[in-house]
Amino acid sequence: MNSEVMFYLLAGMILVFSVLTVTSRKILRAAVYLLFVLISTAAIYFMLEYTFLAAVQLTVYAGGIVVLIIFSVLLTSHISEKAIMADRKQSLLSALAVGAGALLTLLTILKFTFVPSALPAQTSTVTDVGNALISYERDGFALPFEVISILLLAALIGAIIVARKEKDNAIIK
Amino acid sequence: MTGSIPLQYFLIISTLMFFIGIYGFLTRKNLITMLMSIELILNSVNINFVAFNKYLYPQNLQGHFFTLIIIAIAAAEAAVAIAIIINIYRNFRSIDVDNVDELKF
Amino acid sequence: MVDYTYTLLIPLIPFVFFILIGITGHKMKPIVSGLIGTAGLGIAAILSYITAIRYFWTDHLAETGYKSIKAFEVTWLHLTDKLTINIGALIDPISVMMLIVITTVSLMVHIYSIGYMKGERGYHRFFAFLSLFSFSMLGLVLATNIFQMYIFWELVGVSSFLLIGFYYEKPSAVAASKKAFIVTRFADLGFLIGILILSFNTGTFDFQLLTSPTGPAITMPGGAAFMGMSLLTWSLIFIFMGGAGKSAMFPLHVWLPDAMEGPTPVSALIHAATMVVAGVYLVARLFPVYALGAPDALTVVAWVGGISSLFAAIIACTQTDIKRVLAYSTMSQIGYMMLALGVSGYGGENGLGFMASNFHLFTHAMFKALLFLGAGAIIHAVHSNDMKDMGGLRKYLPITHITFLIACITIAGIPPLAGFWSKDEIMVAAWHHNKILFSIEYLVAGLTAFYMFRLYFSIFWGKATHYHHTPHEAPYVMTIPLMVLAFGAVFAGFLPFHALVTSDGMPFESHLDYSIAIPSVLIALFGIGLATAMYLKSNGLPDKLAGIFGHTYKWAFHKFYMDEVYIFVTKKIIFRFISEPVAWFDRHIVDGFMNLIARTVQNASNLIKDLQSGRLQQYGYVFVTGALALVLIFVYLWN
Amino acid sequence: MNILSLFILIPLFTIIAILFTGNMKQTRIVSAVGMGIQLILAGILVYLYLAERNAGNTAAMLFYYDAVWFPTLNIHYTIGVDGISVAMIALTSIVVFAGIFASWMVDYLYREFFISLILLASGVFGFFISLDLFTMFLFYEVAVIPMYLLIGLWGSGPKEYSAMKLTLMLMAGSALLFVAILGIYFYSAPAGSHLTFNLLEIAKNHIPIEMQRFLFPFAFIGFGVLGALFPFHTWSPDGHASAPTAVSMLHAGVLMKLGGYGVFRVAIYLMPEAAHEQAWIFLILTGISVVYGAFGAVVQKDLKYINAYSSVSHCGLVLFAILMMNQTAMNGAVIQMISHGLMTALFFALSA
Repeated sequence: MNSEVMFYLLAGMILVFSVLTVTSRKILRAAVYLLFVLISTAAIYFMLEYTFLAAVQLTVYAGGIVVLIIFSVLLTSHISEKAIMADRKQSLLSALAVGAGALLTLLTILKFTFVPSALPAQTSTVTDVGNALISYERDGFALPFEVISILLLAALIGAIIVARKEKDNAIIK
Repeated sequence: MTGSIPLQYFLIISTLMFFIGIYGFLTRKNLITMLMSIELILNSVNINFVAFNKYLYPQNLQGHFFTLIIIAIAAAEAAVAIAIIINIYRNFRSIDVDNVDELKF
Repeated sequence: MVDYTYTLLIPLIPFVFFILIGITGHKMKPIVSGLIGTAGLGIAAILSYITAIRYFWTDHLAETGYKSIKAFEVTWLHLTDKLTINIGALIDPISVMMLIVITTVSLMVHIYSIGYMKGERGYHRFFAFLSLFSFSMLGLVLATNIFQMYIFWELVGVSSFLLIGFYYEKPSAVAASKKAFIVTRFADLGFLIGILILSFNTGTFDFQLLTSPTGPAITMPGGAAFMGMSLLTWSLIFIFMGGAGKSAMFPLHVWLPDAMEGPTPVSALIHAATMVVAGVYLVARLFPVYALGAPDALTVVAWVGGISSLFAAIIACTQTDIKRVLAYSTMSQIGYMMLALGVSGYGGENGLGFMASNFHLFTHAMFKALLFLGAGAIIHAVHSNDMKDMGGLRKYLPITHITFLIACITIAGIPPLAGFWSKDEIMVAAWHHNKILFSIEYLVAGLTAFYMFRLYFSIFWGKATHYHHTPHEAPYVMTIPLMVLAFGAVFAGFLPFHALVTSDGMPFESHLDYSIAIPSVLIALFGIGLATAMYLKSNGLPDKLAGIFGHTYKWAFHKFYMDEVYIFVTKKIIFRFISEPVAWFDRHIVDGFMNLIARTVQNASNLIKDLQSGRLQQYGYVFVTGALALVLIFVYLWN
Repeated sequence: MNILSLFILIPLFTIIAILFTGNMKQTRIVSAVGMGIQLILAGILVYLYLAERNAGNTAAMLFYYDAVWFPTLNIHYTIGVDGISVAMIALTSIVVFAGIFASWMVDYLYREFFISLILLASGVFGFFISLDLFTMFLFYEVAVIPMYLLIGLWGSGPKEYSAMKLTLMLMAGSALLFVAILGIYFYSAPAGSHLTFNLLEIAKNHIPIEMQRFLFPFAFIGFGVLGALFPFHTWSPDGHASAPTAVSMLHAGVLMKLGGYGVFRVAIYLMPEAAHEQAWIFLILTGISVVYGAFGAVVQKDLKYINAYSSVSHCGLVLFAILMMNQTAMNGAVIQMISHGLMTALFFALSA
């Protein structure tokens, strides 16, 4: 009972703040709403007993990315600046398409009967996660781990190169 | 802890969040807010993965790790995207997506 | 069989010299290139004389009739087992005679040119071209088959083109050479068609096979193929068209007067003695086929010859440019030769016309070359082509005067000079065949005497015009050829042609027919007398006469407006009504259609390029709706 | 080493050598030497060919060599020559050699110019020696593509327009050709056996007549575009007029012969029955080409246009002769190709 209330609360928060994120005319505020959405998601992960994931969600997503976004907002626009919204026609068309899509997906989801598994759940303690990440046996994720680390490295270098102030503007006109 | 909440509920939330994100992507003119919409989309996908993992295949952690990796990718993507946005801002003095239409023919 | 392989050298030597002078000529002193060219022709001439002497006299071929001998032959192009094109040298009476004519005249012209061309730019070029021309002409007469003849025929055309256009800085020379080339080339189209019809039906190009009375050409099935004439007749008429083009027969003669833009020695060589008689040679070469296979074609030849001779003689009476007078006179004389061939039969006495034609060709080469070279000497002295600028030159140019007079008498047909004998034979042949043609020839004989002496008196008599500097006799290098040719013009008539060059190789006896010879001489004398009366001293007679003839005179003076007719047909009709529409069609319809396709594609892509607007959100929108549509289709509607 | 492969290798080595040249003079000399060697090689080839034939070797193709380079689709590098190819190779090497000298004075991007020119030449050589349809087509494209650069960069007048037009039309021709080649490939062998691109083998296994009827127009028109077949000739006047001298020479002298050669080697040789049936259509078109080109040439004011139209006329004659499908006409076509190649090249060299 408790958990259901909790879930409805979180779900409500996620939906409301999502809508606010995409509709708020003040960008900084939108970023804060996004933060709330992400924290609520983390809460859902806690509910599902994936504690490590929830922690990552909080630190990387809520902590890292949102801060990054807020910084960039501050760098590129004034706080008081109001975002220009799309014109009525575009909004309407997008809402229509999105509504139809949502309807279609929801219909599909509700029509399908999922059979919950009765198997005992694998624990996901930090130890488990750590072991799985460096294991290359079945249920091991060493390769994706390596790949993602290279990706991160590449993104790091890429971000630096792209954002660097060009001394000579020969390449990027 | 999940008690009697059916899987569908999670899916409904994630679906709605996903489409809200898409709506934002389609209507926001500011590149940063578009980026935020994308984060919403990614997040909704994460919820899906986690919920499926929990309900349908609790015996292993595939969905869990997928989510983990997606978060990592999202971080990388955000970093690069913001770098690009800042660069665009430098060149165009604007991050309005309508002004950045060099992509055409 | 007697070995004549060395005759191959006769054309080859000029060819080698052509390449030698052409490539290295600009490095040597001009005179050296002239001497080398002359030496080459000298060797060729000596070889030709040896050949002639051997063929006609020392090898005793006469007993069985002069057979044609293939001195040399190789397969040049092996197209299929049935169709091969050969190259070789054919020795028979007419080719030997032509060798003599060509090498003699060419040698004289070479010697003459050493003096005449002195100081000209492109001296070595001139001699290179002369050698090329001699090579082509010799190759033409030695051809063993009609295709080889065609090849050399075109080479002759090319070298003639080069020589007429020798002064290529003069627009008139360029125009003249172009005209000569195009007109003769057009005629050669007929020649080619004729060759194709003939060889397609007979399966051979070879002259010996074609002209053999039992060969495939003559025995080719007759019967009406087209417009009531057999295939053979048509092919021979087409071949004659080529001959008529080269020989400047009416109506393909328009290039010859203009061709006088070339240097005078060239006119003497090409447009008097050698190239222009190629048409006669061609008909003579195929004569058995004409005579035995297609008498209708021969009639065409006779009439074209007759009309041309009259036509040209009338025009010649009105022209004032001395070279043009000579050019029309050449045309007229070649008309005689054609006519003689046309009225001839085959074999023995019947072949009188054939013999006469070749005889006249021979003598005409001598005296016409002489006339042209003499004209060259006069032009050299006076620096003008126009009769009006001349007069009283006999005092200044004694040698030229004498030789020119000899040539005039010869061409007028006064015995015992060469022209009389050959012309008389033609008259006799014409008399036996067709009285109308015969009377035309009588008229032409009178006209010839008249215009030649008009020319002679206008140049050498009458009042002396005031010259810028005193005209002086040409150097010996130029007068010696005149004297040699004058010697030929006087004595060539005594050659026993009826014993040497006959239609079937068998010698026959010919007699002087006084009933024909005397009137013709009288007519010639009348012509001379008239010319003397009109032109010996300048008086008002010529103008009065011109007034009497009125329009006829005007028409003749304008050459019967033949050039204008040609221009009208080509420019106003063919160009305007065929070529220009075709060109327009190509640029606007065919090309326009391609451009239309291009423009349509471009417009279509302009229409759809908005899809590629560069707007991220539009792409996103399309992406989302597209994905939704796909989901809808594949998940809900497919089954 | 097969002598024929040298005809592709020497241009390639020349191109590599040009890359290392320092100045214009060296580039010219390297190109001239390379193509000079090619010319000598062509002379040797003619000699060897005649020697072989005189020795009584009556094989359809001499100097035959075969190697697989793409086994999945059975694409071979098959080369060999008969008399026609030898004649064409000799013609090409003469024209290319002369073309190098005709472009002696090119100074704008000279290295690239000579590389493109020689690349074009290597494509032409490759085309003439190939006996594998696919390889042949490959070389054909290698020959066509540098053309665009050569006209578009070093041409004169409306060069971009001409280059684009030429390339688009030839590419359209190639598209048709590709359909034909694929069609031939799929019917190259009886059902169940291994499909092949080899010309000689395809000729042995007859393509079904229904397919021939369908494919013959594709093959004929595909090559006919290059052979200036009416009404697909309109790239020719503009292209020739805009191209630099050497390229006009090569194009009119050699590349247009590719059309005639291709029609003979692919369309007529592989699909004789359809050729007999449909010859009349193309005889009409080529007949129009001949007369039409000649009349079109008469009123042109530009020397290069005159020559281009006369090329249309002459190439029409070649195609016409090939369509006659007999030995004599074929000989005539080959001789006409050679004479037209030499004289047009000379004409373009002079009118530049």
